[in-house]
Amino acid sequence: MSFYGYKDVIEEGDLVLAFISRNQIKPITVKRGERLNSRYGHFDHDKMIGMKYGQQMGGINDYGYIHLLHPSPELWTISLPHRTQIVYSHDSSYIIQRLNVCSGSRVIEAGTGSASFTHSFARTIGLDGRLFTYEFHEPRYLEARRELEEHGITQNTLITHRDVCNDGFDMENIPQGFDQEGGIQGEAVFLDLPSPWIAVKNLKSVITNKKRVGLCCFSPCIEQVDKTVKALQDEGWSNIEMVEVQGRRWEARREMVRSVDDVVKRLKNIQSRKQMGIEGKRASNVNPPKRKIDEVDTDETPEPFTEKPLQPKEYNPFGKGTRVKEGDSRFDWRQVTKIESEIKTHTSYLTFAYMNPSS
Amino acid sequence: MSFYGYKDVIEEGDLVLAFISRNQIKPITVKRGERLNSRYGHFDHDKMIGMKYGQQMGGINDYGYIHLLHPSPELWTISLPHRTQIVYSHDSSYIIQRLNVCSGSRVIEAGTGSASFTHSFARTIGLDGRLFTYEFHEPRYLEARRELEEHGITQNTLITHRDVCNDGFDMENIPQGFDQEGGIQGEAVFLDLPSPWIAVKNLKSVITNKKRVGLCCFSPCIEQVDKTVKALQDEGWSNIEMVEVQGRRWEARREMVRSVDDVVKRLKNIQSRKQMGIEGKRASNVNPPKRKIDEVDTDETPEPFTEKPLQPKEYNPFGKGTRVKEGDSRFDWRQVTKIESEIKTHTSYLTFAYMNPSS
Amino acid sequence: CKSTSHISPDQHVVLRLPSEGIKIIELRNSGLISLGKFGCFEVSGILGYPFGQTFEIIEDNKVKPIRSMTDQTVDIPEEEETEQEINKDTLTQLFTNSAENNQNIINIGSKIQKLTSEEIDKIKKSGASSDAGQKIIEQIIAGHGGFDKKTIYSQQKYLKRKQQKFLKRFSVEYLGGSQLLEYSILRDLQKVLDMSEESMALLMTYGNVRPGGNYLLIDETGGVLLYAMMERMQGQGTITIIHENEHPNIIALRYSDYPIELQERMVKTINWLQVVEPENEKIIWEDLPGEEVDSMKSNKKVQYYRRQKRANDINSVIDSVSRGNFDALISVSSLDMTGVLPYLIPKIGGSRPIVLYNQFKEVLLDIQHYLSNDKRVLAPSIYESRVRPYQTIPGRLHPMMTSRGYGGYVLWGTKVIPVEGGLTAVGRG
Amino acid sequence: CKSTSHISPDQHVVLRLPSEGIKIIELRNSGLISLGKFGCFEVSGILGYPFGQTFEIIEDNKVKPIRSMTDQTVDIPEEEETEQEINKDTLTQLFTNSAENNQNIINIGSKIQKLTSEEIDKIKKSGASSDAGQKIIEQIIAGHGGFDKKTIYSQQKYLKRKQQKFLKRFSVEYLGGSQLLEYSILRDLQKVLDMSEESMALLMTYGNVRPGGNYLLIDETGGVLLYAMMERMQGQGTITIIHENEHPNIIALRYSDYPIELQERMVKTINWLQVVEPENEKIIWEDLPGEEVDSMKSNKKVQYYRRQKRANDINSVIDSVSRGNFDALISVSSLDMTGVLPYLIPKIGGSRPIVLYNQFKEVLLDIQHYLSNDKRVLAPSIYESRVRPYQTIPGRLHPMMTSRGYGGYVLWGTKVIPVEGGLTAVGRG
Repeated sequence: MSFYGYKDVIEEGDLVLAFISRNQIKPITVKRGERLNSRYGHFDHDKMIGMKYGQQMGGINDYGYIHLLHPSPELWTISLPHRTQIVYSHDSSYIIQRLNVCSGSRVIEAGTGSASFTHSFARTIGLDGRLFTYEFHEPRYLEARRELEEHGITQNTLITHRDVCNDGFDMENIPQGFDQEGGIQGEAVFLDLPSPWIAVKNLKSVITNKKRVGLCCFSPCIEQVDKTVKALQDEGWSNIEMVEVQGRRWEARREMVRSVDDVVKRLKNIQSRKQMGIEGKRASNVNPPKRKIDEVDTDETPEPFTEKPLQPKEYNPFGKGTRVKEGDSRFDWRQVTKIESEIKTHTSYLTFAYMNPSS
Repeated sequence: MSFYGYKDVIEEGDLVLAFISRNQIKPITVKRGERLNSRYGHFDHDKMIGMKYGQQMGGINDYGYIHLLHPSPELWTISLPHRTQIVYSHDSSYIIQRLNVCSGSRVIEAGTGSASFTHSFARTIGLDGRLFTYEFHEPRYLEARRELEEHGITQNTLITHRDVCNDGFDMENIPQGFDQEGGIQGEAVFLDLPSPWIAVKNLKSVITNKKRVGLCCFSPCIEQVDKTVKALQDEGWSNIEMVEVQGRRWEARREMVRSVDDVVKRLKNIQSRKQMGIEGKRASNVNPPKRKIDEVDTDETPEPFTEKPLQPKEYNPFGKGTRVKEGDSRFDWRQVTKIESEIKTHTSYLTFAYMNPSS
Repeated sequence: CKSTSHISPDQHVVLRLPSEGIKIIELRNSGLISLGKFGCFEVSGILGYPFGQTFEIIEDNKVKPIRSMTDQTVDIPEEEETEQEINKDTLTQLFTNSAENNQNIINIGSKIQKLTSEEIDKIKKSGASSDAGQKIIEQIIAGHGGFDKKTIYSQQKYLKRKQQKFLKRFSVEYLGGSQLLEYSILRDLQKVLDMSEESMALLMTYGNVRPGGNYLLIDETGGVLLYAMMERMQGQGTITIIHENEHPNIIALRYSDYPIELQERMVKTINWLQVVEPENEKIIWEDLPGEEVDSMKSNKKVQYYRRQKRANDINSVIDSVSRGNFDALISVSSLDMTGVLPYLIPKIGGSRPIVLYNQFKEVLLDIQHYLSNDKRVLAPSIYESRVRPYQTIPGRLHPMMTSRGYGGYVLWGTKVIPVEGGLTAVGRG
Repeated sequence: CKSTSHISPDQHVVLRLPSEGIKIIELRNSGLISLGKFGCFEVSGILGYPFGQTFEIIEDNKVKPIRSMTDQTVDIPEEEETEQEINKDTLTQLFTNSAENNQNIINIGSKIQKLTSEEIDKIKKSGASSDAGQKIIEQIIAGHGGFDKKTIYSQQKYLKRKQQKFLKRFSVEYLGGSQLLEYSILRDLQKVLDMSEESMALLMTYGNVRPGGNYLLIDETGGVLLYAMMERMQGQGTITIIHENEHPNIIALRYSDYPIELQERMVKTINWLQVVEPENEKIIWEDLPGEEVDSMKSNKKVQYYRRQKRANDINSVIDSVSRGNFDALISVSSLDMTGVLPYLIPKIGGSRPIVLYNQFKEVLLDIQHYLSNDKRVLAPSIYESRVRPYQTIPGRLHPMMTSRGYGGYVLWGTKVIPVEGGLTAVGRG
């Protein structure tokens, strides 16, 4: 198992994302003798070993099932318990594309946060690339470092505990294989910090002078953008542009086709039932009403009758009052899309800028 | 004809919106002897008189047609030549609803601008309401005043040439029937001004103290919002909230259903034509190639042949190379929606606030 | 008539609670109103104040007026102000200190909240007044070691949660169409077919709703749209509702407080059977000779007049729909419009709007395709309107992070009268 | 290999023009490149500069490097600066003066623009250098009575129009996937099926595109997506393209400047007939004995080897697709996927992504419904991503007023291997 590529068969020690439902993906490290317990069933790790990634696995006593998924940065992001705000795939995919991050890229990220974007960067740059990620907050740094190690994301990724605003990005001893000509030489920079306008002042010494460098600052408030843009201008960055990414998810649903002809039939049915009711009433009434008007008088609900057989069967074209399952073949349906129930209306503003090598 | 209500039959002097196409609605005042000329036909006003609003009308010599529409604020907005930025229906409808503008409301608007929103307000408040609209720019004021008079929007609407930022909203002589207890007593305020934060300081004397007053400022830039919010707080407005309205228009279209079976048939057809070509070639060639491989050799395009009959008919499942009309019944289609070709990604920020009567 | 300006008895009003929940209640001249955990108050204490007023419950079910749910600069004696003016300012300051920071957030939860529930109870008891809630929040913030290290997002959520729990504040609003819709959305979004305020607004604007209009309406929102239209029209004009059951579901009118006469004058109802088979459904009625009526016994006479009115009402609405020439067709319905429109398009006057709401764009797509073969509806298009609210704190402006997914779509076209036999378009590609 | 850092000969590059148009050209060591009305320049003048560099055409087809299209603070001698540094600052100032004002706009048009075209010609001739354009703009602004009374919106448009007309500037960019897509969008949006940069990005991220992957691809963008994937992978891994014509349309590769060997190693092509009927379509081939080949005449021998290679290539891609286990299915296609997927789902490895792009949400809706009956694709959903660019001038921030309507949608699901006979879900309502 690796975030750098797929394998087919699950072995002991592998990370498996147990897909329970759309909103519940549980990361587990497969270990003999252990068991995954959930209210959707119980699953022995022993049985997972030797199964294929992607396979559906039944629970103990044929109770419930899960799918055994191979980790990917995107599935991992969904599975994450939200320790902090996450850079979601709509944003991260666009940032990667726009900064032209690809195999072999040298990337600077601060802060690491949940390390969700870190995974995505590491996957994209591959083993030829290098990712320098900084995290100020110690518990989060430790958590992220442990996670990156567990996930085998150490060959191309170096995590550092550092406040880049105060202490900059420079490192005295860059581990072997990570430096380029003794330096970081970043080609792409991603700043998810409360005050990126301070951090940008510290970038000069860690970005490459060999090619154009792209940068993205990720800030929730518009006033942060304002300060960042000014700082970037002062520092000589160009082509500054802020954008928002608006991401939405839609699901396929079915909506019942309710025809007006059925409505009319139903109203007629009610009318005729009522009339039969009235006739029943007449039969058991010494003073039957004289006028035709009564037959369609709907102001009063008809009294309950004991002679049930007089009531014809209720016409029920849309399953009214009963619980109809979506797509029930006794009804007509129209295909529709329904938006997710909670929309992410705002993640952050993305401010992009570029630094040309001084020639 | 009136913006306050519908009439059915067109008379001389009436305003008619000649609907030529979705993007071209031409307002005309019907006058005997005149003619509407367009590249979609020529239309005599004489013929319009006595026709019903909504009728389709053929052009001279049966060339082209138009629809004779009754004016409404929304159709008028579409027909407007864009002298200035317009408050579109997505925004105006929301503002009216949120400020609870209704029959009888007393509304203050500054500036009048294209008077498009003015029409909408006047329609909504009806003859029991009163609209005080201010325009700073003299040519635009004169244009709007002429238009309001032509449209008969004078019974409930008073337009004033005034810079409300410098000179406030107060009027010495409010025309009879427009004042309430000698004052303007606005219940709803709409400010579409470059510096609303100045104008809000002048509102106190013209809004009612009898009930809660709603206000909306319409500003394109976020920094204007910032200043406005601060000014509103200083002036004692509460429940301040800024929103954006994102409006979209969609059209129904059809997209061809292209099946992979047809693709396969087509490839087979190409193959067989090529084979026949090769056989034709063989027949006219002393040195036919020996190996089967050549039969599917597609590296070279086959030479043109003079013996046309050897070429079987080309299989053309998707009308490739021909111009297929959307919905052509010889093909399968799927219904789809297509977004308008130019989206209004931003109109303005809407800042709402409320002033409670000081008790 | 009902008041639109001041809190008055015998009228329904909206109570807005700190939880962002809202309630609709009918006020009387007196009596206690309970806000559940937020406390109780005596109605008479809020009467006469203007709509929009915020109150705080103090001792003995009394209320005092305050400036707003989060602000306390008005109506408070000078000396108290410094201490009281905490909420909004504290909030803003805290936001500033936290600097939209997700840097220092640890696993914040109940464990780092230093106040125990006993302490909270103690404070509650010690403070005789409503300020207890406010004070508790302050102390919680003070005692919450990691508070200024939380992200703005979690701070917001945290404070809201705390406010909801402790503040005994509420405001009283006029029950307009928007408020009734908001109430319905919070109660059961599906009952109003996912319709947002902006979509309802668009419906009414494209439907050219105004005083004096005569509208044909299908309303499956339980009358919420009807209510909003009546607000706009203020008694002038008519709305004819077509319904599919025995009785129309216009339950929202129970909140309207309009006099019955006004309701009867404005709102007409007709069911689909009456629309589809008007002649069959008309009621055969002949007035009896005056002397015969005069000679009736009292209860028979009442019955006679009741039947007479009913017959007249039904026949008159059937006649009115048969005549047609309505000023708009407005529909918020889950019925299949391709079956509905053939009956209703002829009922709409020339150049008047046809506006159809649906929760799903795909349904309107079907309708637009259907209409493209019907020359009686000009230029139908599908419109979407989405309002995006911001956190409106100067210096901390950003769109709200999440919202519920709903809103719906509106199809708008114009009823026209095509030339028989058709005309040929030219030069239109 | 091609340079990703510096402007180099024998490589395709993007020229970005002040009109916001872009051009793709292949550079040689020398030669003139014409920008039409913007002028001509000699290639050698731009070689060796880093990608991203902006130039201005000066006299004699020479260029000088400048800081950016709208900025002139770098590369200009001190004394010139004051005069030169007008564009951006003037712009900003003008915006400030105009105060987002639509107050004072009259019918601005050519009539209030005081410079005649003769005057413009005169200035053009008087100024020997490229500053002519800049100066003309200044004078037009100065001479434009109503300029600071125009709305910010029309000012922007006005200045852009003027800039486009007069400035002789351009920048040279590396031709990445985004640039090629942008170029294609500007040329013919329909040719890339309305696909936006953000949708393409989402496709590649959800498709888990990375160096070393082996992907199955349907690409009706003329190879633009293929190009972007190859950029990401930098020669590592394979992409197998299924195409529907005799030859795949991967015209975009003509811009790629990758060595033929790399292209052949990475990109495999197979047509639908070969996918659907692999055994029929395999080429019967047996190598001839060595001596027989040796004895062939030269042209026969070439032909023999060509055929051998062709047979091997075709058979090998057919075998590879038959084996399957691809790392993703990525599709940007107008083909009906309900017919496509039965052939391709079995070719994808367990737990690998299936990502399908379409211009229309309705098409993906059909696919999602179709997949809901196929247990081999887990949790397919439809995703939409829309980027909203802002006018990024501090103090004048707002989203751009209009944009073209396009972008498309992405369906993302995961290939799984269901238990034969099926399992029963529990507790999932």
